[in-house]
Parts: sequence; structure tokens; C-alpha cells
Amino acid sequence: MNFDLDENQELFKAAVERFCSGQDMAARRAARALPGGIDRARWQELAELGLIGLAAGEDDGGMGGSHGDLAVVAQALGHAQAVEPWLECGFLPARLLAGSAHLESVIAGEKLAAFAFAEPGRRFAVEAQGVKVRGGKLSGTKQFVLGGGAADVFVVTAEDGGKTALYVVDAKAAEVEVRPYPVADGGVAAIVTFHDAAAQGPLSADLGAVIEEARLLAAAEMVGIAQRLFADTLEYLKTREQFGQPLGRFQVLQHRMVDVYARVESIQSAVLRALLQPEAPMAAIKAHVAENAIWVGHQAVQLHGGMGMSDELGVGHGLKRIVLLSKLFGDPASDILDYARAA
Amino acid sequence: MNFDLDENQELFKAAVERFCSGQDMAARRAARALPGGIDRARWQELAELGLIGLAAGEDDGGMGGSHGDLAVVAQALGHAQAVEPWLECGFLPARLLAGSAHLESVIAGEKLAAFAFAEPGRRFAVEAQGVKVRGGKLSGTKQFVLGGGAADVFVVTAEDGGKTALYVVDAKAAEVEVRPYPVADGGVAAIVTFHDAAAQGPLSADLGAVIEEARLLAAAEMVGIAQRLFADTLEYLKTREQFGQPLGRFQVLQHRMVDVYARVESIQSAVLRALLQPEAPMAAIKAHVAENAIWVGHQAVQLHGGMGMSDELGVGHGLKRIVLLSKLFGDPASDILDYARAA
Amino acid sequence: MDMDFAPEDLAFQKEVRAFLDDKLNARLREGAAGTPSVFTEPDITREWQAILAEKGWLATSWPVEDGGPGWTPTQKYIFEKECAIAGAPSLPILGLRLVGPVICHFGTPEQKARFLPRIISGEDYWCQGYSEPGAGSDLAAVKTRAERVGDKYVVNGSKIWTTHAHHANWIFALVRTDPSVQKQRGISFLLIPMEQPGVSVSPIVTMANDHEVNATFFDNAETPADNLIGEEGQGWTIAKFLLENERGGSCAAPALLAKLDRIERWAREEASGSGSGSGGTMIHDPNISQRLARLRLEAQAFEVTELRILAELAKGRPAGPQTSLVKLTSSNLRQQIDELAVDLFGYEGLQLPVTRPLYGNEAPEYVGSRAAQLSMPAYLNGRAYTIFGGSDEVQKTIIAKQVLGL
Amino acid sequence: MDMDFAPEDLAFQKEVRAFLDDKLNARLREGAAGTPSVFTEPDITREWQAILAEKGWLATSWPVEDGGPGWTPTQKYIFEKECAIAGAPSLPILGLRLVGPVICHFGTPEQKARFLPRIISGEDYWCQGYSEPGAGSDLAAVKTRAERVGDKYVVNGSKIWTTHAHHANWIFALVRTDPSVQKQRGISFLLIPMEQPGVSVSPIVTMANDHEVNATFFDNAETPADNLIGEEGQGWTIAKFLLENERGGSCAAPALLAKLDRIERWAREEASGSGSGSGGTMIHDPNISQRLARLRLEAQAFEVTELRILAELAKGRPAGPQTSLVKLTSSNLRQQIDELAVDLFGYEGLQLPVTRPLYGNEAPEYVGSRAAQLSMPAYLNGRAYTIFGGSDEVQKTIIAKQVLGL
Repeated sequence: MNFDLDENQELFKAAVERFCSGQDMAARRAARALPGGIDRARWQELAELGLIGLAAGEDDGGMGGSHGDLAVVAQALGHAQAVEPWLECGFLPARLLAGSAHLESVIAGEKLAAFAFAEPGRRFAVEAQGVKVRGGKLSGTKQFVLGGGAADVFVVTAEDGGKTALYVVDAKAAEVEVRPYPVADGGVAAIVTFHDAAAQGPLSADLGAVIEEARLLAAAEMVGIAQRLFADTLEYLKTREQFGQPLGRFQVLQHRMVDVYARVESIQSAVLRALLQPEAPMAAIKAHVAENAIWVGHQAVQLHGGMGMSDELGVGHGLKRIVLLSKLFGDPASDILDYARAA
Repeated sequence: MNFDLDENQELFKAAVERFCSGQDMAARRAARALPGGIDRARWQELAELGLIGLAAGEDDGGMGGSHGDLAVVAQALGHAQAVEPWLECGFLPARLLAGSAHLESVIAGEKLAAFAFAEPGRRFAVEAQGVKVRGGKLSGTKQFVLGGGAADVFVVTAEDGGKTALYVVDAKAAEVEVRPYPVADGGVAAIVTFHDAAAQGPLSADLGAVIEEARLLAAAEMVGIAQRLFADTLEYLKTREQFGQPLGRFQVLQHRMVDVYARVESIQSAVLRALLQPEAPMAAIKAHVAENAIWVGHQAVQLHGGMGMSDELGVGHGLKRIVLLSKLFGDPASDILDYARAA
Repeated sequence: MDMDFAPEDLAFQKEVRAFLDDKLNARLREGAAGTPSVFTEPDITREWQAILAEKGWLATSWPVEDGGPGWTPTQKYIFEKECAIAGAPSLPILGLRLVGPVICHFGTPEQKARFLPRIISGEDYWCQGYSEPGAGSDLAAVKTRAERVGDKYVVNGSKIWTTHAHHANWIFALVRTDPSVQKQRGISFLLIPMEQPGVSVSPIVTMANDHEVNATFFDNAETPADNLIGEEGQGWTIAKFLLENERGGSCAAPALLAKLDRIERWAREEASGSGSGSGGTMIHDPNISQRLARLRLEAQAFEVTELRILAELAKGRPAGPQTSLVKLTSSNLRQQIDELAVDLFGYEGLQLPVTRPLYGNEAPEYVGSRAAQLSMPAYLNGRAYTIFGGSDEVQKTIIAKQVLGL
Repeated sequence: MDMDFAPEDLAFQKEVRAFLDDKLNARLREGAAGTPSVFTEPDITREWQAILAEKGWLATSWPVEDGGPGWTPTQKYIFEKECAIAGAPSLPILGLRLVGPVICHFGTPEQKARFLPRIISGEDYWCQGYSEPGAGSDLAAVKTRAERVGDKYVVNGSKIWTTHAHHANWIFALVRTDPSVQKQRGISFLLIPMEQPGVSVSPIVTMANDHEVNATFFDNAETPADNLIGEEGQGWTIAKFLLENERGGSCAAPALLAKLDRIERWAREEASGSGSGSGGTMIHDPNISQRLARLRLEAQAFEVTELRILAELAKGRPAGPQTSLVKLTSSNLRQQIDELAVDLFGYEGLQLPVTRPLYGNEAPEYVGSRAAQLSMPAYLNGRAYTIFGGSDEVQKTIIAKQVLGL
């Protein structure tokens, strides 16, 4: 039994920390303001650190990172409040494009890929229905395509003979209509409509398995954010004075922080369990992590008072990213209900 | 708009307070220790105050009290932590026996009636199934017959040609087997088995309507208990010293008490609404009251510390009565779910 | 006991409803519904304010002699309730509900004549200078200094969370006129014109991308000495009056219930494609529908609590201690309701527009529905309900001391 | 990273399982399951204790030289986990886990020789005299006085919440030997025989009708002076040692998870006849099943927290700050689990037997099932988990100060 990071994991963590150091709110805002919401130079830098290739198999020119390696990266990115959509545009395409000719340039950070899976009016359903592939052409509409405003290619779930299959579509093709819109964490998503667009595929990736992994990594990122919010709030309570003493001297705030601390520890443990027990129910664990992380986010805002509300501080950004992740591939309430029903 | 008690209601309230004054824990315990758990002399006294007749119509020799009148009595009994099962053996039989020859002696407190509605393995179902009436004879088993160990007659729900009807059975008849058992609030319930027992009926009362009223009164009684627990806990925090100061000087306990206070006010309002808006959903309101009252009960125990755990103090008795009432004719979770589904 | 309005109140209610049917046009309703922050934008409120001013229903909390309609507490309640249900815009309460009553009560005849009509006409738009950077809910820690120099005050310092200061031409502020005496005693209540070189306003954008509050800086700002309300050093008393005036009757529940009704309507329309297997629409999701049910039960109980307070006021008796719970209860309920709306909309609830307004022709395209588009900014801005105007924590300490005697 | 036990630990686990299969008979299991209070009754524990003593697996937290098995932290964890899953009775920890280690650590060779073997044999049954009436969690407020008179101490005062004092022949107590010095400094740790005229025990029955705790009175009670542990005035240090010794590795989650498994089994059998319309059995009720799911997720996470602590201890490193959360987390989880059990059983969950025991031939008839009969007393007694051994509130203050540095 061992919960220490291994040497490589320590290196990945350090790489993320270096990559994010000095990225203040202004830098964050500047990146988000770019067309598509992604700073491509920074993205390439991220790729050069090997952090995208980590998700791809060694046969595919990647590093074949373990779940533990990937979770360390996700958690570190969360803790650093990174603005880059590593999970959405890094991990997911690197996994989904296994065996595809696009993978090399995606791993290199030259090509940006976005995953188009959500369909209007179908909530969290993973099976494709509205987007179909017929004779190598894709048609229909996806929404909530994270990073979709900046993407060069889309990995798309499509109904193919009654089943859901994965195809690749060139984002710049004339038959692809991209309407970007801003989402909660400050990123840009898109509604993407395919008008008989040429599709390459189907891809061989196991969609269900990749989504399970994405849930695990979303949970790890939430833990990282929650730890950061806890640490920042603790620091704030120790320094900020009100009514003639540091806020942290007030007993109700002390006890609240103990509750925050307890929940942060609990979700760290939950993610470790998901990592180390392959049969653990990922969606349910992610739901458990999300419910607690949202509560931690609310407390961080509340305890920061008015400043917690402002766009200037990282607190709100942390809460917003948590809220977005909490609903990625299913929200907590649905996932707990599914888990309960499956029992 | 007027939320003041009227003159009669003030009188009923005062009557209950007088009736209960001086009933300390020792008296309470003594009454509960009697066979059947009911002090028949005290019961008769309660009847002589008109508090059972209040529930019966004027045509039936009762006082035809309004919902408001009855709720005032229920709430006052709750506040005084009365040991008498007025709701179960007073209100319910007085309503259910409308038009029956038994009513007069029940109102007079001479005859004790208990309502047998619950069946083993059927949770909170109100429709009778296991107890049937055939050719004027009743057979089958009821459980959770509150006051059943002391009762002279049972009012019984029975399946009668596919419908649920109400019958009266003599508790002392040879064909009636009564097995008393203790329940949470310190009272005695019974499992009652009918072996082709002679049944009088069907009674004309509207079972559904009476159960709705009973839910309202259960809610009112819970509010009374919660108010009492709040007041007692507040007093305790003001007087009890620990770590060199009254407990009530600790900020976390102050804020906790504000939460208790807020919930107590909220459930008082909920019951007023149930009283004054006939179309209000009683089961759901009772559920709302119950969830909050249970929380108040838990806090009262917690804030009293070890003493709150002991049988010596009224605190635990209050919590236990709340828990029992919370499940009478349906528990909060089921009732909220039903209400949500009916929306 | 009864919960019914008297016949004359029912008649008034009918009159209000007819008025709202007639005057509350679609643009105003859309503007009100399309504001995810606390205060409706001035382009909307100004139009609505003019309509109410014409009817004489604007300054509802002012004495008749100063232009109030002379309503009973019940009439005020009915008016607010009907406005909430009809979806009327909020009004610029900083002038109408805060500084207005203060001027009515403490102002000289000259001050009244000068300021009150311009509040009603909308010519003056007010903001409030209470909190200061680094002091949060601790109002007595005022540092902004106002020094008497001849016939004017020279003001230096800064205020924070000044709502709509970027729209306002006047600010009423708590300022320290005497730094030599104890905390509360050196504070005065001063009116300061915004349009002068000594006043600058710096926006504070919320995490929802709304610009509603600001930091306001005074750098040798000036105001004529007769813009002092009351006496020097009376500021704390006036601030308390203002707070208590705010804490009279309240009518928060009807808006909450109206919002729950809207959410229920949306839940009946919102397709369920989740893994939860409920199928059909979201109203059949046991978690969504139970949250809705619990919140409705809470809000309905809270409505009765407000009516209990109203019943006391209507009888001319002081409002009961329940009044202290109103802000606490309503802000927590509101946050839960706003969170439910976000959760209802699934991925569509995650859009967060960066431009404003979210009504009219300038509004950005929505994904799914306008309601979905509004849900996230409303939820995020709503986290402030438990912070501003005395945080939950400050409220609880006050209630514990003043009501519970702890 | 991995969560697997080493091969030698897996072998040990197998050995423990085989032992439990062999020795943990039905009567012991029933006695353990049939105790709704915190401590199993002595008639059950004595039998189990003898079996463990024979195997040498009893005094698991004692040094080898004093009779401990010399287990690693991982072995201790595995043993406790397997016992919890198998449903073994709890042991008389007041002797084995509290005073035992104190005597091992602070006792003289004579004290060790005298007391330790009789704890193992069960000849001595210990209770603890810490809290005093009116002082609750404030241990430093000890008033019970022990005066040195010749070669003995004369004790006067009273202790409260003395668990199983009515079964015990010895009490270890914090007593004040020097009233002239500051609070903590005048306290000593004294062993006092219970079977003497100066000691009387008065039961405190819980609201669940269980007699587990007592008030214990000392009226010129006597104990030989060589029953003082350590020095006079060292009591506070010893009490702290005892507390920290208690706070090493813990193994609370497996029992919680085992209870959740049992509840799930019951939920699959418990007919649903409620108005909730779910039909079938209670496992299909969305509220019951979701509560079960959430509690299981919590408890499984908590299990990992305990394993993280264990991993540190196993490496010989000090346990992390998470240790402080163990009591807080486990007691709150336990209360929620016990409440779920009550709610599962509907009306049957409302029975509350007044006699004890609830196992064996003397047990009163149940309604529905034994599990249903046990649910209410377990729930009611369980309210004490967040009170005794330092209430939640006291724990949080300690964690805030010592771990968070607030």
C-alpha cells in the first residue's frame, strides 16, 4: 500500500506547476479573450512538455501514462487554476484518436481537436442520435463542444447503423458550421452543425471507457481546485481583519473551515480510490466529488465576502470550473441516481 | 388576515397547560409503566376538559371544533410534552366513530378506542388488504396499533368487497388477540390479530379526510414539541457554563440556535398555512414540518450534550415523539416524493 | 385565524392587477426577466418608474406629504406581491427606498424640496457609499474623511460595492467628520454629487461577467455643507434608521414562488436525455421534482412568515422577531432556487454570456432557451445574496444577540 | 501508487479470517449484532476475550513485553477490519485500549505485574472516571479531590458518563491532588477499586432505554497510594498520552461499510407498501437507494482516508493531519447510517424495546425482524457519537487550532 507519487508523477506535477507559474488573472483573461478562447502558443508549450502525449499509447507515439499519471496532471492543473482545456482538448482527443493519422499533430500541439458529443435536447445522453453518418458524410448538430471555437478537427459521435461511432471531421470544411459561445469556466464552446460533411472513421477507440477515464480526470481536477480554494481561503482568513481581529478568529468560520477541510480530504480519498480500484464506479465517484467540490466552492466565495464574487480573484474561477466539470458527462444528481438504481 | 388565537382557542390552550402542569418525568414514566401505557384516570380528566369531544361533531354530542381549535390543542400538548395519546386515541376515534353508538363513551373518556390501520409488510399503505371483513366477521392482523394495549374497542380498516371500510371490534372479545409492544415515544402499540371477530359497521366516516386531518394535527404537535425543545435548549445554553463561560457565548452555538429558531418559525408558518388554506397538501406539509422538527430534535440533544441523551430530560422524549409522529400515516421522504410526483 | 385579505384590500388588489395588465408592457417584462444581476438596468427602470410616478405609486414608503401614496402595510404588500408575480422590473431603490425615506425623516425643508422631486422624476439617480475596502460588513470602520472647509465638505477616501455608481449622479455616504471620537460617534451622513473631478468610479465585474458594483474614490471631492443630513456625528443613527426602515414589512416570498412556478414550467418542457433513465421531461426526474417540491414548501411557509409580520404591522403592532429572519431565509432560498434552475438545464445551463444586456435586440444568441442562458449568471451573481447587506454570518450574530439574547 | 496489501499481510489476513470462521460462534455474533448501545455486554465480551487471549490476539496495542502480539500497524488494521466484517463483539476497551497502554507506558514494574495480567484474563473489568457533572467536554475542570492520607488516597467527588461502571471492579480516574496550582497541573491519574463502601454507582438510562453509563460517587473512597500512575500532577500528561494513543491508526470504515451492506440486504427484502408508489421492495425507492448510495460513497472515501493514515504509519512516518478527522467523520457517518436503517423499516422501525438484552433467549419478541427492532435504539444511542469523547464542536475547535492554525 502506497499513496506517494512516484518519481515520474512528481516530475509531471512539477512540469504543470512550472507551466502555470506566473499565469495571473490578467494572463488568464487575455488567453480567454483570444478567438476560440485558447492561446495556441501556450497550448503548444503544454504539448511540448509531453502532457498531451501522456494520454496517448506508446504505439501511437505517446507516453502511455497510467491513470495515476494522468490524474496527477489533472489535479495539478486544477490546483494551478490552469486556463488550458487539457482534459477536453488534450486528454480526450489523444485517447479517442488512437490509431488515427491526426494523432501525431494533436500530440504535438499543432492541431487542436475538440470532442463533439452533446446534442441539443438530449441532456447528458452519450448515444448519438441527432448526428448521423450516411455514406461517409456526417449531418446534424452538436452543442457544448468545448474548445470548439478554436478546433482544427472535431472528433464526433455519430449514429451509424443504430450504433454510436466516432468520426473525425475537418473543422474548417465548408460543410461545417461553427457557432462559438462562452461557457461558465470562461472557456468557449460551440454549436457545430454538419451539413453532409466528409467524415473519416469510424475510429477504433472504446468510447465508453474513454468517458469513464474522463470522469476520473474531471474528478481529479475538481479535487485540485478544491484544495486550492481551501488553501487560499485559509490564508485569507488568517490575514484579513474585520471587527478588529483576523476573520479566522471567529469560531463559526473556524468550524466552517474544518468542514471544508474534511470534505477536501474526503474527495481526495475518493479520487485515490477511483484511481487504484479499477472496478470503482467512476460516474458515482465523480458525482460525490462534484457535490462536495461545489460546496467547497460556495464556501470559498462566501468566506471571501464581496471579493469572492469578483472576477478579479481566482475564487470565482475555481467555482465556475468546478460547476462545469461537475456536469461533464453527467451531473451529480443523475449519476447518483443511476448508481443507486444499478445497485 | 389574523393569526391571533381566538378566545376559545386561548381557553383550550390554557386547559391543556393546566392539565399538563406538574407532570414531570417521574409522572410521565409512571403513566407509561401502567398496563397499556395509559393512565385511565388522567385520560378521563382530559376527556372532561372537553378535549376529546372537541374533535366530534355537534350532532354527535361533541363540540365541533375547527381545524384551528384542534391544532391549538395538538400544539399545546406537544409543547407541554403530554404523555397522553390524544391524537391517536382521542382525535382519531372521535372523528372515525361519527354516528356510532360508541362515540358517547369515547368522548366521555370512559371507553378507550384505538385505530388499527397498519398491516405487516405493507409499510404506510392506507388501503386494507390483510384484514378482511366477510359476513360481519373480521380476520387478519394489524400492527402499530397505537394505544392498542389499553384499548376497549378497535376502529379497524378492513378490505370489504375490494374497498377499504371502517369497522368497530370489541377489544376484549375472545376472537381478538392483542400483543402489546413498546414504541419510540414511550407509548405502547400492539399487534392485533382478529380471528373471525364480530365487527360492527361499516362506519360512515371519510377515512381519507380524517387521515389528512390527523397529518395536520401531527404536524401541529411536532411544532409544539420543536418550540419547547428550542426554548429549553436556549435556556440551557444561557445557564450552563463550560470552559469558563456560558455555552451560549460560543459563536458556533449562537449561530446554530439561530438556525434552530429559523426552522421553528418556518414550521409554525407551514402549519398555519395548512390550517388556513384548505387546499394545502397536508402530507407534504407534514413532511416538511417533520424533516425540520427532527433536525431541531437532533440539535436539542446535541446542544444538551450527554444530558440530552438521558431518559431523565424531556429533550430525548421530544425527539422520540417527533420521530414517531414524522412517520404516522407516511414518512417525510415518501410524502415529499408523492407530492413531487403529483406535481 | 384567517389568511384572507379584507374586501377593501381585495378591491385594491384588483386595481393593481388591472394597472399592471395595462401598463407593464412586454419590453419591461423582458428587461426585468433578462437581468441576471440584482438591480434592473436603468434603461428599463426609468421607463417603469415614469409610469408609476404618473400613477402616484412610486414612492410607496414615503409619507403622504412628501409624495407617498399613503398606503397601509397591507396595500404595500399587495402592490409588491402583484408586481413580483407580474414580473415587473425592480426600481432604483437606493433613491426611493433608502435615501428617500432618510431625507423625508431627517431632511430640512430645503433638502426635501431639492432632492425628493428629483428622485421621483428620475432626474437624480442615487448610489450608496457604505462599505469600505478592507472592512466588509463592519460598517463602523468608516475611514472616508469629510472635512468641513468653509461652506463645504472636502471628502477623501474610498467606498466599495457601490451599486450602479457608474449610472449615478449622487451618492449618499457614511463619512467620518470627527476622527477624534469613538468609532460610531464621528460618523456623518453626507450627500455628494458624483459628477465632479474629485470622484472616480472603477468597475468591479462579477464572476458572472456583470458590471453592477464599483469602487468609488474620493480625492478632494467637494459637496456643499448643506448636503449634510441631520447633524455631524448623527450618521450612525441615520444608518440604523435606514436599516430598520428596510426591515419593516417585506414581500420576498411571492417572487420566489413565481420563480419556482417558472422552473416547474421549464421542467415540463425540458427533455430528459440523461442517464438517469427517467425519460420524458425533467419534471419526472425524482431529484429535480423533489428539490422543486421542498423549495416550494419552504417558500410557501416563508410566505406565511411574511404574512404573520404583515398582520402585526396591519394591526399597528410592532413586527415580531421573525422580521430578523427574513433576509436570512429569503437569500438562502433564492440561492437554492437559482441553483436548481442551472441544474435543470443540463449542458445548456453552463453557457455564460459575456456581454450585456440579455434582453432586447442587443442580447447575444442563446443556446436552448433564454431561460437557460440566464440561469448561470443568475446563480453566480446570487452567491452575493448571503454576502451583501450584512453577510449571513453577521446576520446570525445579530439575531443571536438581539433576538435570542445569547 | 497502489492500495494492495503486501503478500505477508494477505497471508495474515487469511489467517485472521480462518480464525474468525473457526472461533466466532453464532452466539457471539448475535450478541454483537444485538447490542444497540456502544459497548457489547460483558457476558458476550468475556467469552470473546477469553478466545482472543488464548490466541494471544487480545492486547493488540500493548508492547510485546507486556503481552501484546507485536503486530505492525497494517496487521492491527487487518485484524480490526476482519473482526468488523465478521461481526465480532467489541472488547472492553477501557481496560485493553485505555488504561492498559497507560500502565504499560507509565506504570511501575509492580503496577504492571499486578494489573496487566488481570486485564487480559478479564478478572478486572475497568471503567473510566474522566468527565464530571456540569463540566461535559471540559476535562481540565476536574473537581474530584484525592487527598494523600498516609499510604493511601482518600477520594471525594463524582464522575459522570462512567461507561459500564456497574460492571467494573476498577476505575481509572482523573483526580485533583493539588487544588493550589493551576487547572491542569494539579491533576493526577489514579486507580481506584470500585468494590468498597465509599464508591456508589447510579445508573443513567439513555433515551433508548439502555443502561450503559452511570454517575459514580466517591465518598471518602480509598485506594492505596501505590495505585497512583506516574507522579502527582502528571495526570493531564497521561490523559493526553491516552488520547493520542487512541488517535493512531483507526479502522472505523469497514464496520460502516458492513452496516451499509446489511442495510442494502434488508432493503432488498423490505416490502414497499408506501404511498411513494415505488412498489416492489425498498431498494427501488429512489430516496432510500440514493441515501444508501451517497453514504456508501462517503464511507468508501473514508476507508481510503484511513488507509492513507495507515500507509504513513506502516512506513514509520507520523500519521498525517487527516487523523484528526477520523472521529468527526466516522461519528457523523454512523449517525446517518443508523437513521437510514430506522427509515428503511417504516412502522417496524418505530418499536423501541424496554428490556435488554436483545439477543438470546431473554430477548423480547420483535415486530417484523430483529434488525427492525434494533434500528431505533441504535439510532437513539448513536446520537451520542457526536457528543462523547469530545463533542463535534470541541473536535472542530481543536482541529481548527492545531491543524489549520486558526
